[in-house]
Order: sequence, then C-alpha cells, then structure tokens
Amino acid sequence: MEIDDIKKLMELMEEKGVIELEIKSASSEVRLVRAHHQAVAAPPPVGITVASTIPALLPPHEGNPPPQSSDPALDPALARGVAIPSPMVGTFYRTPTPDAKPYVDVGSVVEIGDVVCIVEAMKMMNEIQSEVRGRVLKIMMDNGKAVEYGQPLFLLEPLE
Amino acid sequence: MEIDDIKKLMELMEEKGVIELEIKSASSEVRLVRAHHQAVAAPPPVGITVASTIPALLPPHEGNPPPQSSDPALDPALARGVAIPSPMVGTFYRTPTPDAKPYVDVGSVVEIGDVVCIVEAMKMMNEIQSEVRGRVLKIMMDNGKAVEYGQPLFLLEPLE
Amino acid sequence: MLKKVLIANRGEIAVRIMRACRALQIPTVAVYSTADREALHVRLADERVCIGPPNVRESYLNIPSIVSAALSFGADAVHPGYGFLSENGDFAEACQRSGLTFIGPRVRNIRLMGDKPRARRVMEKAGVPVLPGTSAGTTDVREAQAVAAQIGFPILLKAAAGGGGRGLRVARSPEELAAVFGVAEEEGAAAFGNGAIYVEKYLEHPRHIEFQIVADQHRNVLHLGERECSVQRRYQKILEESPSPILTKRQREKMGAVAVKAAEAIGYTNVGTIEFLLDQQGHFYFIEMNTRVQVEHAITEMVTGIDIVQAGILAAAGEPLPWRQRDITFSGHAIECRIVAEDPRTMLPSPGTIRGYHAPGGLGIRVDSGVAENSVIPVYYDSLVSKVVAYGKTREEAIQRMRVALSEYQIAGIKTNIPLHLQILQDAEFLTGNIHTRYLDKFLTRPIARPAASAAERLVVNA
Amino acid sequence: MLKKVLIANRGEIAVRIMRACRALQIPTVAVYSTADREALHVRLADERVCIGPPNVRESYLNIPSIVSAALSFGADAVHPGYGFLSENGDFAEACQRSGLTFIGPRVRNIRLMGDKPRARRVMEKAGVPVLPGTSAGTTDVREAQAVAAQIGFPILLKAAAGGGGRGLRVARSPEELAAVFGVAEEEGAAAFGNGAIYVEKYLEHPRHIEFQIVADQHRNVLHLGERECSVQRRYQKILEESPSPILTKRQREKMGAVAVKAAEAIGYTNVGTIEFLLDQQGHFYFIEMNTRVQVEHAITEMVTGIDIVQAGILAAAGEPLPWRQRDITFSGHAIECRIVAEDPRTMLPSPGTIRGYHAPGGLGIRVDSGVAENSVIPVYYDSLVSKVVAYGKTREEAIQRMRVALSEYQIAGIKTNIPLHLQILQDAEFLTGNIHTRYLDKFLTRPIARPAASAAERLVVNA
Repeated sequence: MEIDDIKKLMELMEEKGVIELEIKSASSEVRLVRAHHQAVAAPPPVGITVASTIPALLPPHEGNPPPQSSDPALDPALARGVAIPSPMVGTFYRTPTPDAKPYVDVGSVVEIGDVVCIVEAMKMMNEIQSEVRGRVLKIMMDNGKAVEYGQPLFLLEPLE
Repeated sequence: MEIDDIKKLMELMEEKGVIELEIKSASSEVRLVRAHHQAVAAPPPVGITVASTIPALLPPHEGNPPPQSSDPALDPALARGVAIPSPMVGTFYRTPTPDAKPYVDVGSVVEIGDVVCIVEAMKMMNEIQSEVRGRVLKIMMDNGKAVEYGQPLFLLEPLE
Repeated sequence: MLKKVLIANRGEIAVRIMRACRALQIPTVAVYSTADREALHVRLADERVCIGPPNVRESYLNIPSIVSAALSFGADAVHPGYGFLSENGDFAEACQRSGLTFIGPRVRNIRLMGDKPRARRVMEKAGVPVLPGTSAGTTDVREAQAVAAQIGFPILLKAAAGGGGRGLRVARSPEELAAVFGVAEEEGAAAFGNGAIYVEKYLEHPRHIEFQIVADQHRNVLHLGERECSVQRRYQKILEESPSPILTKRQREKMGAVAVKAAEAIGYTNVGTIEFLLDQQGHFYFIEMNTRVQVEHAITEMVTGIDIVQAGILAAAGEPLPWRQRDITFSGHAIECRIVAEDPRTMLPSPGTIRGYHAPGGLGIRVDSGVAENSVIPVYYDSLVSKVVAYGKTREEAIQRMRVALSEYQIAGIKTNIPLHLQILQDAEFLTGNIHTRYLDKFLTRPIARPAASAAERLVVNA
Repeated sequence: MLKKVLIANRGEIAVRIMRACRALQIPTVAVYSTADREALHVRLADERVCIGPPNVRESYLNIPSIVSAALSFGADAVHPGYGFLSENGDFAEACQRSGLTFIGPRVRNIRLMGDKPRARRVMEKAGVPVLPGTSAGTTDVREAQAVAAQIGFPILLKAAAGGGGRGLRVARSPEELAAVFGVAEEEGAAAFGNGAIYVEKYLEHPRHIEFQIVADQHRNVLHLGERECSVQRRYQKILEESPSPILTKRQREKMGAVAVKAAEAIGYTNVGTIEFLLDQQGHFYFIEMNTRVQVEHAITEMVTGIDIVQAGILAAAGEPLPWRQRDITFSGHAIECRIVAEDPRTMLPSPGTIRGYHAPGGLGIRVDSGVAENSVIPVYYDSLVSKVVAYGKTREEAIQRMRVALSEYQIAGIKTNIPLHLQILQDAEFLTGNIHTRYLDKFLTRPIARPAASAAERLVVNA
C-alpha cells in the first residue's frame, strides 16, 4: 500500500464520516483512527491560540481569523523545535526596558534558567526563564503584544 | 481489496446506517467504524422501523423501544434473505378473509406475481404480489398489525 | 377530546403541533418520507410512520397514504399544518369521510377560499372592501380598458391561473395596457395553460397587513390583532412583526372588525388569517384568506399570550372559545425572522447537513425549529430551517434582541439568510417602520436569475 | 460607557452576560481554562483568553491572571457573574485598583455581606427583621440555654464556620440542647477548625423567598418582586418560580419595602438579592444578601420584562436607573428548572460530552444554556448545564409548558436531573403550591452517601 493510497483512505474516511479503519492483507496491515468532531466549531488549538476580534454583529461561525502564529508543522526546520509557553496572561516584552536590547534573538543559544523575555501582569514585570537549553529558531510573538496562558513565545532547537 | 471497493463499502455503510463492519477472508481483513452521532436518537432503520409509543412525558432520549422485528443480521440463515417491503401504509393481513387460510407460510415457495398478503389502506384491500421467486424464510409482521411504507413483510430465500 | 393526532406535515410546524398536543396530553403520530428518517419531528413524536419516498406527491401530498396511516395507527384526528395538504379540500373531505377530525375549518370554507374570484365576490357581497377590478378573468382587451377607465390607472394585470407572485404586469396608462395585455395573455396561456387576465387596481407601496382569526363551532369568531408582513421577497414573507409599526388602535379595531365580519360571512371555524393590502391613504382591501395556521402565527402568540395551535385543536374538538373579543389584550412587540437554507449571495437554496448547531436563547427569544445537530435539509422540500422570534416591550427592544440572537446563531454545513436579516435589522427605513411590499427590492439589486425564481417557487408551499 | 467587558466566568452565565453586552454593543472578552477550550462561551465571545489550567485556583479563581487578562487585552470592565470570584472583595478591589470597572456593588458591600454575623447586626440595627438568636458564636452551653429560653424552642444550632447547609442541628427542648451542644461544638471544631456555635430560632417548614434588588450609584434602589426558591436539595436551589404561589400583593409590597430598606441601609449599588425565610404565620426574616446576579434572575426578567444583567452593567457604568418603583409591573408566572449533569438515581455528578443535543423551544420557553452539541461538562466545575424557563399567564400554564419542554429536551452522553424535575412538576403538593425548604426531601428517600454530599458541595459555587 502506497502513501497515496493511505492519503486517499484518509480523505475517504473524512468524507464518509468513518472514524476507524483497519485493513490486513498478506503483505500489509493498515489501521487508521480519526479524532472525531474537531472539524466542527474548531476550538483554538493548544498553544497557538490568540485572542481574536469578531465584528459584534457577525455570527462567529462565519469565520474565526486564523491563528496569527505560523504553524511550525509547515516548516520542517521548525518542526524539530520546542516551544517556551507563557506561564501567565499578560503583555510580552522582549527587552528588560524599552531602550534595552532584546534578551534573545533568532540564533541565540539559551541556557536553562536564562531569562528570555518579560511578561507583564498586573503591573508586575515577570522574567520568564527557559527550562530547556537550545537555540532560538523563531520568536512567536511581537513585542508588546498580549499573551495568553500557555501561548508559545519562542521556538527552540534543543541542544544536548 | 481495492480502494474503490472500500469506498463502495463506506458509501453503503453511510446509506444503510451501518456503523461498524468487519470482513475477514483468506486473503484479507477489513474493519470500518463510522462516527455514530446518529446512534443517539436512533432513527428508524430502513425497512424494519415500526411505530413505537413513548410515554408522553418521558424524554424521548430515555430510550426508544427497540424495533419489534428480529434483526436478520443476527441469524445467518436469514442473512441470505430478500425482504418484500410494504408498498403502502396500512393494515397487514395474511389471509384474504378472516376465516381463510394464509396466502403463504414459512416454507412456502412463492412465484413472481403471487399474492402474499393484503394491506388495507382507506378501506381498500390491496393484494400485495411478490416481485421475486423464493421460499418464505420468515414472516416479519403479525396479522392485523399496522405497517409503514417500506416495512419488510416477508423474508424470502431467492430461488433461481 | 381527541385521542391521538396524526400530524400530516414535517419540519418546525410538525414540532410546533407536537408541543401543543403534548400540552393538551394528546399523543401524536408523525409521518415522514424516507428522506426524513432522522428528522427532528420524527424523533419527537410519540409514534412515527413512514408514508412514502422523498417525492412529495408520493409522501406528504399522498392523501391515501396519510389517511391510511391515521386509520391504521389509531389516530382520530389529523393536523395538516401549513403548506402541503393544509388547504386541500379533498384531503379535508377524505379525513372526514374516514371518520377523522380534520383540525382546520370546514371543507366548504377551504374550497371557497381556494377559489379566489369566488372568495372575492363573497367578500364584496358581505361588505368587505376588495381591490376594485374584475372578479372574473377576461381575454378581451376592450373589457380590460373599460374596467381600467372605471377604477383609474395604474392597474395590475394578473394571470387568472398564476399565483405566488407570478404572471403580474403593471399598466400606468391606456396605451401601456393596450401594449402589455396581449403579452400577458400569451404568457398566461404558455405558462399556466390559461390566458384569462384579471384587471385590478394597482397600489403603490402598499403594506401587507393580516389579521389572525380564531373561531369555534359555536359561532364565536374573534381576531388576535394584526401582523405586518410587508418585508417580502417576490411575495414570500421573510420577516414579520406584530403589532404593525403604523397601525393606530382605532385602525386596528376597524380592520379587526372587518376581518371578523369576513370570517363570519362564510361561517368560518378554526384558525385562519385574513390578508389585507393597506395603501398609503389608510384604505385597506381584502386579498385572501388563508384557511390554516400561518408560519408567522408565533408573533401573535407572543403579544397576546394565546397558544393559537392549541386553540385550533380545541376548536376542532368542538370546544367553545374561552375568550370574548374584550379578553384579548396586546402587550409588547414581537418580530419573527424566517431562517431559510439559502446562499445569501445568490439566494439559491442551500440544502445539506447541519453541523456545529447552536440556536440562540435568553431573554425575549423564542426559537421554533425543525432541526438540531446533524439534521438534514433535504433538497426535496422547502428550505425553512427555523423561526426566531424576538419579543420586547417596544419595537426597538425586540429589534435589539433579534440582532443579538441572530449574531450568535450558529449553523454550519448549510448557508442561511441570516446575513440578509441582519442587514434589514440595521436598515434605517426598516428601523423607522417605513416598509411596504416592495421594500426588500433594494437589497436585491442583482438580476433575478432563473434558478433563483425556482427557489422562490419551492418556498411557495411554506407561504 | 464601557468599552470592553471581560467576563470572569464560564458556562451559561458567561453566555448570558455576552448577550447583555451585545445588546449594549459592548465587545466582550471570554476567559477560559485549558479544560474549556471548546466551550460555548469561548466560541460566542468577541475575544478569548486562556487564563490557566483546569484547576479553578489557577484559572477561574486566579485573580492576578484575570486582572492581567483584562489589562493586557484592553478591557475596561470586568463582570464576575455568579460563583467563582463574584463575592470576593479582594477581586473587586484588585479590579478597581487596576482601573477596571467591577460590574457589581462596592467593595464594602461585598465584604459586609460576606461577614454573616456583621450583616445580621447591621440589618437588625436598620430595623430589618432577622431570625431571633445570637449574633455571635458561643462555646458556652449556658449562654445557648439562656438564648433558647428567650426565643423559645425549637432552636437551630449552627457551626459558626459552617455553610452550605453543613454543621446544623435542631434542638426541641432544653434537654436536647444540653445533649447536642457538646457534639455540635466538637464537630464544628473538627470539620471547620472552629467550635463556636450560633443559636437561632428554628422555623418549621419555612419558605425561601428572595427579593431582587436593582440599585444605581445615585441612591435609587428598587425591587423587582420576589422569587420563591423553596424547592431545594440540601440548601441548593433546584427549581424557582416568580411570583411565589402564596404571597399576596400586600405581603409583596411589605417584604419588598423591607428588602429595599435593607439595601439602602448599606448604601448598596448594582444588582443583588435579599433572601428571607417566611414562616407559616407570615413572619419573615432576613437570612443573607447575595451581592451579585443570581442563577435564577431569569424568572424575574420574564415577569417584569426587565433585563437584569443589562441593568447591572449600566448601573456599574454610572447610569441612573430609568425606572421608579411604580414603573415596575408584574405579569404572568415564570418557573425555572436548573438542568444539572447528574445521575438522577444516585445524584452523583455525570460529567461527559453532550451528544444528540436538542434544546426545547416554542411558546413561553426560554433556554439559557452554556452548551451545544459536543460540549464537554468537565469534572472540574459545577454541573449546571442549562436553565429552562417556562412563562405563562398563570402558574398552571407555566407548569404545563415546562412539562412539555422538559419532555422534549434531548441530552445524551451525560445524565441529567430532568426526571426529577418532571417528578416535581407532577407532584400534587407542588401543584397546589404547598412547598417549603424541606419539601424536596420526600423525593430523596435514599440514604445520603458520602460522594453525594461532595457532589452537593461542588454545586455550592453556583448557588
């Protein structure tokens, strides 16, 4: 069975509402299981959700704006990455003070415990430390933007 | 088994309201499971639906009574059968007059065009003719009972 | 009292009738075609009977099948709802001959009001104002000119066999009449097999105002006030409200009294609706009577507190009305938006399976729906999905609540006309109540394509 | 006017507040825990912010996270709903310190009413009748005996640190008091770390009658009539109605005036509820004031036509109330059934995913729901699924409509208390209005298992 066949099976499953499929033959075995219902009323996916504004009088199902962050799955280089999520709700700052240099940039190597940014919550400037050692692949948020709990701030390539 | 066969199976499942399917043969095995939101508030399945009474003040989701007819799929002998469905809504009679003998019994051989029963609709006695030649495996309805459009009345084993 | 009611309909009105029956503790039997196996009305009934294949002629319009279903499944009464067989005298007669109570008016009421020219003559004789014009079709242009000269231009030419807004032409002068008469005649002959033409006074920007009638079998007839149904698209109502934003209390009483007189003149029983056109000078003219429950009955229920469907069932069972006209009081304002499955851009029907369904709720919001999650809007039937009714103390409050409700209504899998409703609810002319039967045309600037016309026809059953 | 409101709640009340904000054209920000990503309130808001993990302490009770969300996402006001932080003075204070409008009363109103003994003393001083008894806890049985002798038996012993109906004992004689006082003291010390006991007059079969208060920041205070909330299970309301089936117009005016006096005595602003116990002789006693919108506010909205949530938002924005007491009129009867996810047999919570959802609709039915198809009832929060409100001209009509609505309500995937409601709605005593706070006990004959008690505790947040 070729990848294209499997792809076709997947498409058929989606189209026909099939959630499980198993095929065994002398030469091969295939088993496919679909998550169900996620297509309908798609929730903000983990980690890449952002607050989005919908015009007050438009029915929400007419289209939530897509998440602002780019999807790491689409870029093979980023797919190796590990995210640093925001541990709290607040405003994201890349610099300790408005005029200072950013804590990190793309390409920076970050050690465990290094401060990578500030999240301001209730006028408190909270220094966010990395819990992994790695190289910064991508900065997921713009400076000064509001961030949610769990929102990915940086994507790191882990280093041994 | 080819992709096209599987597609056909999926379509049949959807059409016939089948939510799980397993086929095992010497050369291959296939298993398919469809998402079953339709299991909830189960619609009357094709052909074996009967009017059922729910107490007026009980929420319908508390349980539709199961269809009265036995499921041919459960009896391998019946699985070969072909149903004669009622072509109209009315009352089912196995005999031409109350005292007469039934048109057919289990084991009777029926020719194409043979009258197998009467369905009374609006005081009209409608003779129902078989469109297949076969041996009666099962009588699906009791004499004098109300039948719907499409409701299986007899199960026949087709004969060449 | 009735023992078991078979509901000879589908969709929201079947569900609505079930609710009324449940409140009266009468069990119900749903009927359905094979296309409606999983429909909400089938799930909610006490019993259910498949009556035929999807094609309406073989199922929902199949008189023998429906009557047989009622008899075989032990119903002693049949409720026709609206559309389908609800105004079919043969069906009502077949029910009665089979010993079934037909929940509706007498057979002769249905037949009389189904024959528009005869209805017009009867109303004229009873002193109910009708639009000046011919009460029989003509193929003679000279006769048409004579009538036009008498009633004054502009006049409307109507194909005698037309309906649902088709086969209409306006003439503003004798010359124009001479020019279009032949065309209208030929069109009528081609489209409807009948070239006869009615000549009628043409009203500029009239309002469609209708009165709800309730009558028992004991000569009690009363009205439940008016509904303003001027927001129409090609003679199909889209949004209705009660009370009318312009009717005064005195006008309401006057028109209501005429509506009652019209119903009394024909010995009407059960619920029904007298439709009037109201011109800009305040003159009103009878157009027709609908001898069944109306799609938009819900708004009248909101402002009067009276359950109209229950009232019809009780009247059919022979119960006397528990009210006199003076007991009927009106409070607040109600608006109904008909939510139909259609592409808001092309206005073509949008059948399909409903996903991600969330109906609005909260203060002042009533939803009468025939669907739930995974419900199918089949291609075979009209495209009404649900009716949203907003009630408020004032028209402004009702409009505000309707906006909130429609903006939170979630229906994926099909397209709906919710965007059109939201557009109307923000339109300055609508907000001031400045509406008439051609009001909606301004939202519909696109040329009317042929498929769109047939979409409108499909809606006719639901009028 | 407010520019953007952050709703610091979830479920039906979050959706309810969004509707009020939309009507006032104020954008909303929803907050949610990671367990609520797909929740209806998240889908319906204009913006949404994840504030923490499922545990309430780290999300819906997390003051810094919620205030920070409001500030970072540009809200200028916060609505707390009911439960969670709605009666937390620290939260209201944190909002105000951060320059956010707290949509609720003043911080000092919240703190005062949260301190029950102090609230009692203030009310007593203001001339509001309170239950005779001690206004401070005691550990001295002789003091308890003296108080009991003065107010008369039976008396109620209440653990000073108890709540939600826990730590209560009845004594019907001095001997019984002597016997149970020590036990109660020990239990209180063991369960709540505080052995102090209040002694209070014990009422046999009292009714729970509460008055809805609306107050602005300009010293206008008025009441919107009463709610009868006597159908309770272990001090948790299950079914409420307005008006009370037994209150006369005169009693309503008298109790309403006292409720207004109580609110005025503490300089109350915004919406709130004064709860009374009413004994069989018609005496009534203040029990507590809830300084927030109540779950059961909807029934008052139905009979007065006033949007209480909007009124609270406008009052918080500094707007004066648009009504005087004489403008408040009552019409019809409304009943609310709280639909909770629980096994009707064991009364244990029944979390899960909702499938095959169909909410009732039609004439007189209002549904306030936090769920739709595929919604999850998480294990972490209270089990309220929705509120069904039935409105009718009379109590009988409302009951009839509620029965129809609940009998068609379809929720699969979880179990609900709908069967219990249907049982109540057919009970002869309920139908005659003969109810009191122990009325529901007769339906609950099973021994109370430990897990059931903790289920009740989980409901406390929703009181």
